[in-house]
Amino acid sequence: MLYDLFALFFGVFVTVFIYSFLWKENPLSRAVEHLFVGWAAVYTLATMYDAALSQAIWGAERIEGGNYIWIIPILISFMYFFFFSKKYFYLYRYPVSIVVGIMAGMMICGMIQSNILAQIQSTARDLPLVGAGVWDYVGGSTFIQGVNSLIFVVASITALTFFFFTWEHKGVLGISTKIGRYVLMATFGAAYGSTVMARISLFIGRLRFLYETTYTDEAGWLVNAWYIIPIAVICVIIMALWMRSRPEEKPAEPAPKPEKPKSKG
Amino acid sequence: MIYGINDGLVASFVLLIVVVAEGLIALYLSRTGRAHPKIRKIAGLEAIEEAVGRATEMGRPITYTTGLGGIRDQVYYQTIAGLNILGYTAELAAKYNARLIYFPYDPTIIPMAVDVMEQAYIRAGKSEAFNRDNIQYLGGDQFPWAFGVLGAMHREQSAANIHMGPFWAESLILSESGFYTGAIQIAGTANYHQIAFFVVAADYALIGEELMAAGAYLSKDPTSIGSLWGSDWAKITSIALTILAVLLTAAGVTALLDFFAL
Amino acid sequence: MSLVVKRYIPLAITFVMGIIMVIATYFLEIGSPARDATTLLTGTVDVIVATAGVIGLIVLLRHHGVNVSRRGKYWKYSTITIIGVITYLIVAVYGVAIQGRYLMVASEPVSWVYNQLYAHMDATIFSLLAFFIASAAYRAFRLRSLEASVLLLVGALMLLGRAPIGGVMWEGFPNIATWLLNVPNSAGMRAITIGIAIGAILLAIRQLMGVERGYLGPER
Amino acid sequence: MSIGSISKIDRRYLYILLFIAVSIPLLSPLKLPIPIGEHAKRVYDLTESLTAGDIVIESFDFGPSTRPENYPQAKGHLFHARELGLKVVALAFWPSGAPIGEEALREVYGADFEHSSEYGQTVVYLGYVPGNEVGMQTFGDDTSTAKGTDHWGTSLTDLPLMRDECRSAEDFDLWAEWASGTPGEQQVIQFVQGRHGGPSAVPIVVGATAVSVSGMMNFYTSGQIYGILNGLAGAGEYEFMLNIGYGYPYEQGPSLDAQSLGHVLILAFIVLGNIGYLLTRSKGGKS
Repeated sequence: MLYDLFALFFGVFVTVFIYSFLWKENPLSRAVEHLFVGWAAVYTLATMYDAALSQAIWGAERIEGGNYIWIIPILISFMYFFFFSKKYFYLYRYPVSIVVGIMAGMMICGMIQSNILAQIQSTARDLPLVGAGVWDYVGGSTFIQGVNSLIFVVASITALTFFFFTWEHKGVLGISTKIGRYVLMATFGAAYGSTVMARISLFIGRLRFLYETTYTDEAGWLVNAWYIIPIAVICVIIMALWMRSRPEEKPAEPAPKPEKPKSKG
Repeated sequence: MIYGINDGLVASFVLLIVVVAEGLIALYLSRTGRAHPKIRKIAGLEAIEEAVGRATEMGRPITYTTGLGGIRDQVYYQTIAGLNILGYTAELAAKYNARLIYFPYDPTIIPMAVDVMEQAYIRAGKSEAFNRDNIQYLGGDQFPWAFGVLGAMHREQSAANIHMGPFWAESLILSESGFYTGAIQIAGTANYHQIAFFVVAADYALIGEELMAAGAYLSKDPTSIGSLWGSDWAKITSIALTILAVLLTAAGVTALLDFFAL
Repeated sequence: MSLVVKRYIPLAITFVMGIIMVIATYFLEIGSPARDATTLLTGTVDVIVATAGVIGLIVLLRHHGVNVSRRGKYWKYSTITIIGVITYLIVAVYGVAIQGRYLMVASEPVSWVYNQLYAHMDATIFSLLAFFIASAAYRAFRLRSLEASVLLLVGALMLLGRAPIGGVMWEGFPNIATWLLNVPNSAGMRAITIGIAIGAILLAIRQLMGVERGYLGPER
Repeated sequence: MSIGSISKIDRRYLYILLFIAVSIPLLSPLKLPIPIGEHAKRVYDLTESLTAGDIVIESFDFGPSTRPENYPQAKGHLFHARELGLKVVALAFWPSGAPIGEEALREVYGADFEHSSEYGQTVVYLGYVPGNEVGMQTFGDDTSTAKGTDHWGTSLTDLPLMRDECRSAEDFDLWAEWASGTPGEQQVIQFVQGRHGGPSAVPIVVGATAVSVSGMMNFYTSGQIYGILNGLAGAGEYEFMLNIGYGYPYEQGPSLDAQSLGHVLILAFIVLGNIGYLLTRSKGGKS
């Protein structure tokens, strides 16, 4: 059908225009940006509308099934509209305070159980200094596992001392925070390195769309996505030349940034 | 149900009481002047004043974001921390007549942002300078929002980009592309899978708990500073529990682990 | 009176709600009617914030509408945003007309626009990261200080370990990458997790007591 | 172009180089071999160990933007579950995940599987379950209160699999979480597994975007997560194992080749940057 063809043209044009942003912020990438923001606002409204209705109205024990207690949260949510009134602006705080209270309660219980207690349990239970532990798949004899466990315990404790706020980082604590700082740098290096693959795979996904997508209509008329790429690229080039011919619109050259300030921390 | 507490939650309830007690006692001691805890310097927060000064000097705006922050999600506390730093930054911007543009992500925090910034401008005595148009909503979905912030940074040639709150994949999009506007970049998040990108790409990075402590650090009032002192006690407790548990397990005694599992 | 209504009552509501949730989690038995009531309470979160989506849309339309009427900077692009909002609203309302209940989910026209048009922009912006992760690595992975060198060394080892070609070069690389992920990375993440948990709990305490500056802070 | 300036190359040349390096293998594949990591192996082995009739939850918690990584993972595991005769309850806690889950089920179970005899007996699709982590908690406590109807509006009471067999987390034999953020695997751990007997009662396998893997490692070492498919490489490894076991098509070849070239190029950038940097510093020049 025709709108599948339109979707293909739209996909290729939008992809090329967004990538043109990598060269410079330009009218074409700006247009895509503004269109996308407009759609996103409606998309967010739609998902919040769905979530609210499927919670409060649809379903047997909800308003549809005669359980009218759900009208109360709906009325409370209308207090958000006081955002537009000068005099009663502060009334928006009531729905916010209910939600923040509920999330605070859930967060506190979740954090204590899964983010502190479970972590301490795991450090102790899964890292026996002697005997086979969960480290088997790292390979090596029991001794190696013991060493790994020791490194893990020392590393996690020293890294935690890095977060001390009110103690001078001197003496024993100074050494511990120094080690902790290196552990954290290793943590961030590993996190960074392990994500490079993910980012490239997303770009691969887009390139496979550009190179491999095809559209055939009933009459057997074939359109490959990469037929459309040159058209989009030409638009970008025309726009680039047009921008160069109107120098005054170019934003002022950014003043040289001062030498990277030494981190005083 | 053991001692009236749901299964598997006894130990965490005890730990909750300990952590909260440590926080409150330290807060009380510091508030009543019995103790004067001194906070170590957090470079990222000290750099905010420098960033606002630079923005004023260059006559270019500061862009501020609180990541994909909202109040209806589990990481709402990072949004609150980000909004608290926004209050501090807005006060400085008002004082130095610099333009501060804030990009809320989740629509639920638009009124909160207006509230926080308006109070900051009132505190700085510039209530008439506050303009609601500097709070620009960009749709509430991850990538349209990130691309909108990116476009605004490059069009306005921002002098400082500050990102404080929960971030996901867009952390590197904002901090790497933002670098090429020549801006000072200060960024902090407690989403541990994104801290690495801020450490690499931004000039200053707040790591995890430093974002949570920012409000207390910047307020400099003894009550909040006290609670940071309390958080150090809680960390010592966690370390002590960890060492104790590890040694007991190595010695074959499972009493502590059994209690944890209660 | 106004300070009570403006500040103390919202703070009290937050405090009460927080305590209810903590008590429910620890003391109310799963399945008991009181516990089910709190489960319903958590269910109200999505309903209470629902209208914020409308406010966001109004704020967006007002910002761009004013920009167009005043022929402000980039007003031509503001018209694109307004057109975008109107077109997607029409599709969403049309979707409800034929599908019934939902605006977004399971309504054929909206999910077509989402999957066929919206998704391209979403995926392309996300894929910009492939370029940024390369230029950031080039710009920031420098042997500036001992710390930066640790960051660089571990990052490079992970790169070699995770790429299929690394495993082919020397089968040690994937093992090193696995070790780096399981020992230093896990240890660091564990410390950060515990630190954040403590920081978050005490931030909530400060906020419930109205001591935390910023939103509902002490000044009001 | 003095030596020092190779540490200051304009980023746009790097972008063009990256574009070329990744495009070559996509146009003419190099067929590099791929090692099977133990994270992926554990997912495969745990799924194989389940017996016919066990209930597996397939949770599509990602959006179209991370589709290149999550979709092949989820489709492969769905195919595997069907081959083993497992009972599949699929759902999505992300609104944008609902249409993608439907598409994956149609590819594995047939174009209009919701009208087939299997539907309601061995496979059910609940579609979007609202409430994020709260929805997960409710779904784990009691599946019917989380959502009263399936993706097409039929009530759960008319579906025997949901009415009699899959009523709460106690009935789940495996939770396969296809995740790219929040709510995701850590919310399943906290709000479902944590509340219903821990890892032994509700084992979790995760197919995640490679970026979030480093963040979940401590949940992996503690056993709360049993196995992980790590991004595109994880999807490729799982497809490879399914290809040997069940003749499932192995499509990720060219993508993984492009991955390798991309990685090598970035390593070259880092080395280049440092050589330039060290030379300028040794000459006493401003870095």
